[in-house]
Amino acid sequence: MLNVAGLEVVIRRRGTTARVVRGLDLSVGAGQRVALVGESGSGKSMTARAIMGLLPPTASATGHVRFDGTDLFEAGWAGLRGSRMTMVFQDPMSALNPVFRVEDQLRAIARSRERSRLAALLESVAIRDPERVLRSYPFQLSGGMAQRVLLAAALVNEPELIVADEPATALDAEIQQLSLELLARRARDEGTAVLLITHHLGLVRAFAEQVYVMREGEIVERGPTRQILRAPSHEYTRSLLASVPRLSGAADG
Amino acid sequence: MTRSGFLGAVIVGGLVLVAILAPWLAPYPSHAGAFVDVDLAYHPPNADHLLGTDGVGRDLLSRLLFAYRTSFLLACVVLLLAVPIGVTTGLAAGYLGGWLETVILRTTDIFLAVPSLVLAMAILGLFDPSLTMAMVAVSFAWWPWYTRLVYNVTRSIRTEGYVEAAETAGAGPLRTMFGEILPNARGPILTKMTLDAGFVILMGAGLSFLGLGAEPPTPDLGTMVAAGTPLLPDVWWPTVFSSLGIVIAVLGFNLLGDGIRDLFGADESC
Amino acid sequence: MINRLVRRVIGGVFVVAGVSVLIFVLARVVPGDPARLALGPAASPEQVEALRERLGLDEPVTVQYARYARQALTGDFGISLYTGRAVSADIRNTFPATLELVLFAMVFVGGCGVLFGVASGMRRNTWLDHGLRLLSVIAVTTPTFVWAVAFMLVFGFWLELFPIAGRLSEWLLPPERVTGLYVTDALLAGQWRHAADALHHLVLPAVALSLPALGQTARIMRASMVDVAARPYIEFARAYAVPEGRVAFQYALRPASIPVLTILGLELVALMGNAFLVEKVFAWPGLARYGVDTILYKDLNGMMATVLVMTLLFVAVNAVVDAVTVFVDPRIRYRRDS
Amino acid sequence: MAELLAVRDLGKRYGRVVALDGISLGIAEGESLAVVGQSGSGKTTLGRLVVGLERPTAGSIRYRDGELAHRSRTRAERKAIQLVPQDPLSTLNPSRTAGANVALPLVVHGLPRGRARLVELFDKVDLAERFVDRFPSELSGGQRQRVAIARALATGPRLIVLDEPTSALDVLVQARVVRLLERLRQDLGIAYLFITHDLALVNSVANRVAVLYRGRLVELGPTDSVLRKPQHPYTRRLLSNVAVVDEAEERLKPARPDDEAVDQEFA
Repeated sequence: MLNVAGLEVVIRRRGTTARVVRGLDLSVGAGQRVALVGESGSGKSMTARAIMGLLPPTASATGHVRFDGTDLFEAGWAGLRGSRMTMVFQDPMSALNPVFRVEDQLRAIARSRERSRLAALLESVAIRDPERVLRSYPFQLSGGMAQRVLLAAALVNEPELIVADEPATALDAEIQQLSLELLARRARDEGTAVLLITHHLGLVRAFAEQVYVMREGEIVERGPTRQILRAPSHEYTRSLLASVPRLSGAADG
Repeated sequence: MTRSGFLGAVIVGGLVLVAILAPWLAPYPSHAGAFVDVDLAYHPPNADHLLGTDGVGRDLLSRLLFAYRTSFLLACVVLLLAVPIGVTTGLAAGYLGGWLETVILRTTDIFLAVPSLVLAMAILGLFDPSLTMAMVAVSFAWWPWYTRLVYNVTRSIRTEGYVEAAETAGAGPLRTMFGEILPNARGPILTKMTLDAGFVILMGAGLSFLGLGAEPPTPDLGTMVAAGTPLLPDVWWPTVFSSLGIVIAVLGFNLLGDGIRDLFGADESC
Repeated sequence: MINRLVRRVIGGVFVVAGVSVLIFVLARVVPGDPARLALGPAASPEQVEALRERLGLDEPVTVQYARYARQALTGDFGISLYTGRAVSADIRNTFPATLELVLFAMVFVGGCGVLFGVASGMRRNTWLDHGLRLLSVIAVTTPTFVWAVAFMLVFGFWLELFPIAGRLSEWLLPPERVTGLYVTDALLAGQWRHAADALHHLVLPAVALSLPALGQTARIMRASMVDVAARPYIEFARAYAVPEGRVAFQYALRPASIPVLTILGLELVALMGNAFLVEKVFAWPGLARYGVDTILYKDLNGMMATVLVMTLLFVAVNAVVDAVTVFVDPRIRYRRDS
Repeated sequence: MAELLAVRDLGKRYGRVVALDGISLGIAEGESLAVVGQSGSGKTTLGRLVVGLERPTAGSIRYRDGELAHRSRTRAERKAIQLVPQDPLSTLNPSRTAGANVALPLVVHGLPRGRARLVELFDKVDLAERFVDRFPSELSGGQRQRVAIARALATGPRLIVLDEPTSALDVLVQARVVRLLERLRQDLGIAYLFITHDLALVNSVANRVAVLYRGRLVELGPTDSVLRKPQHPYTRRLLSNVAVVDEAEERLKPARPDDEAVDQEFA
């Protein structure tokens, strides 16, 4: 579904250029759950943006991003972005426009605008009173509710690929897990490809089949999640795993 | 700094130099005072008098150079009076809160509801207009703007981790206000001061345009515009050049202020 | 919502009362002897004494203020030393002219200021943006009276496109008074020629008056558009292929206009201050020019009333702006009072 | 173990909102007590009351023999209880150097504040002397938190309130800061009140855990037993939501509650 080959992203700032993504290869098949994991500054967010064609004006990308066989850097994202490929944003509160009702914001992006469909969609992301949420402004929702609305926005046009950029990082673990469960269900039931961008190895374990470990713009390790968490081959992955706080065992990590 | 900010700095720096060096730069330094030569009255710009002469034969260029002294003096004194008052009341209202906050903010509400120009005019009208009185009057109308600015900054800083850490470490209110909060408000304050230097000059010109500013024969930009207006359009040079004199100065401070704002990354609110 | 309304009304009353105290203290207490001040040094002690008695200056200040406030509430601001008439009559005669001027100028400020700011913010770093920013900064930094004088010279004397003084040509009689605004009254009376003539007179002073606030509005609108453009919800709209036009004029404009609304009240105050200069230049028979004259003439009753009426206008306009803000920003509408 | 700080029936209201309701707990000398809960549980409020940034509306806070709840603190008491704030971006005054930030409590309390003393404090948190003259903007998140810890150590405190000191840091940096904190506690015998939302973290930072839920204390006990045998359903739910990285941990987690229960929480 998604195939990234030799992706390079450079950022120009005050005369200097920084290569934040260096020759990245990655692919996500239909129905697959893939995670791209890395620390802050590893270039994982820029990768997500390059895939979605949402790089800031100071950044530029080369290489290939193919969606369903089409090279997006050549053909562009028209007709794809927002409908066949969508994105779940990091912070639900700032991604929703503060002065418009949820219903208006969902209608603006949805191909089908029937209210009953929107309500059903909200119910599918575990919102129990969709009518109230549709009538609400974002600031009237809890962070958890707003996160579900973002998920609903990502699902409304029944996309074939969802890129989730650190969903609900600022929120409690519970809503984080719920978001991932809903995305996983979508992948299983509808064959949607999901790419999760995260810094949290625990979430990777809970969600992904395949994982790519990223460090300073490069993929240092890739493979099936279980294998990489159980027997990491790269030094960096090992030290990451060793640093994760554990519920049991030695306190020093 | 941005290109326009740099241009502003050059203009302001140049004008400050001009004001300081006026006695040496002016072709006819004595024309800055009560000089009269009726034969020279209303000469258009010529080789002897680059900007022409006014109604009593004084060289306009010389008077313009000296007028900047008046303007800068006004701006300096007003800011020196208004900023400390505004900063202190703003810090107190924003940090200490309680009834003090209510009293200070409601007082500024009252001042801000009356146009500063009108407030200054009213005061000047009651006393005999003079440059000194104009400084006091404008300052009287000006301080609440700094109260508001510093209040808003203080409110947004007071819950920052380092302020609370200072409080926990045992810093008293004075140290916290002036040592921890104020240094972090210097960007917006400096920006506003630079912009305001221009606007004070603007208001001073407005006051003297109405005859409420510096008393003759002190050279003053607003007075010079006012003196020229009735003779328009035939005698155009006194009005045009003194107006340009005002515009250049205010523009310089404005560009510089915008440059300083960019430098500190402050927002447009000041 | 209701709470907010009540708080606003109380706030407005408080501001008017506060200004009345401030101006009363300035006018009656600070100068020492207002009667001597009004009559000048040439007046005899008997004349001064007579005026003191007429103004009730021998009583304690609090009593004086109480009487002044009581009378002001009934619309009685005393006698103007400048015109010799009741101040209330002077205000009735002059206020509509100023109101017409200020309202017209505010239309320019709101319309053109917002338009220029949006255009600038959307076409960031193009020649259009640079041009509009330069115009805005010149509009802000040029004194209002210089604008007034320049317009008079260029459009009045040289191009002879617009009249340069007064509200109506001399050969026309003012329309029958309904609102006091000539353009409106003439339209109400069906006097098209009068309306056009009044409008013709209004253009130069109103534009001159509006320019500084217009430039400021354009600058803040631009900054606000730029700020909003960087918000995640704009990126969100783009990520979901919302059409660009809709992003700009709906998604961005509405939140971006909120900061402009919040400073509109303060700009109105500055604008009323500048009216004192513009009316003087264009011989506009309004309250602001009356205010200048009363101040120059040391007419305390006239001066105090002028300031109070302008404060009332400020409070009224602010209430309107507030209502608009509430409409634009739902966060205010639904915020629980804490 | 001698009790250093004792909190009894502590309550805090903001208007009609109850942030804390009848909390009682104690911290012994040199002990690390973790306070865990979701946002809105009252854990940050508890920290603010303990360091004295706010006064409680009910109950008592005893430090050694002094009752702190309703009076201004003495100099000695101020020196004894210090704070490390949460956000590395705002934890230090951006317009002062790292050294000046650390020197502030020394200045306030009239303690020796020469270069040597600053270097000594920086050394305690594994920062070289050159960092003394750096501005916060020139430091990484982890370095800023170290400076904040050095500042908290300056007065020789007996108790430090750590308000999510690592939640904004990457895991590698977090692990280093956690090791540093643990070493300092061993070496200096300081007690911690460690506020966090991350149950997985408490195992490496605390002897005992207090679980707060909507302003109430729902569970309090040794770390090991709270993690292995959680008594309160809320603790079990928190535990079930920890995303772990290996099977041994997974076995520790109780079963997740169904979506219905989750919904109630977030409605």
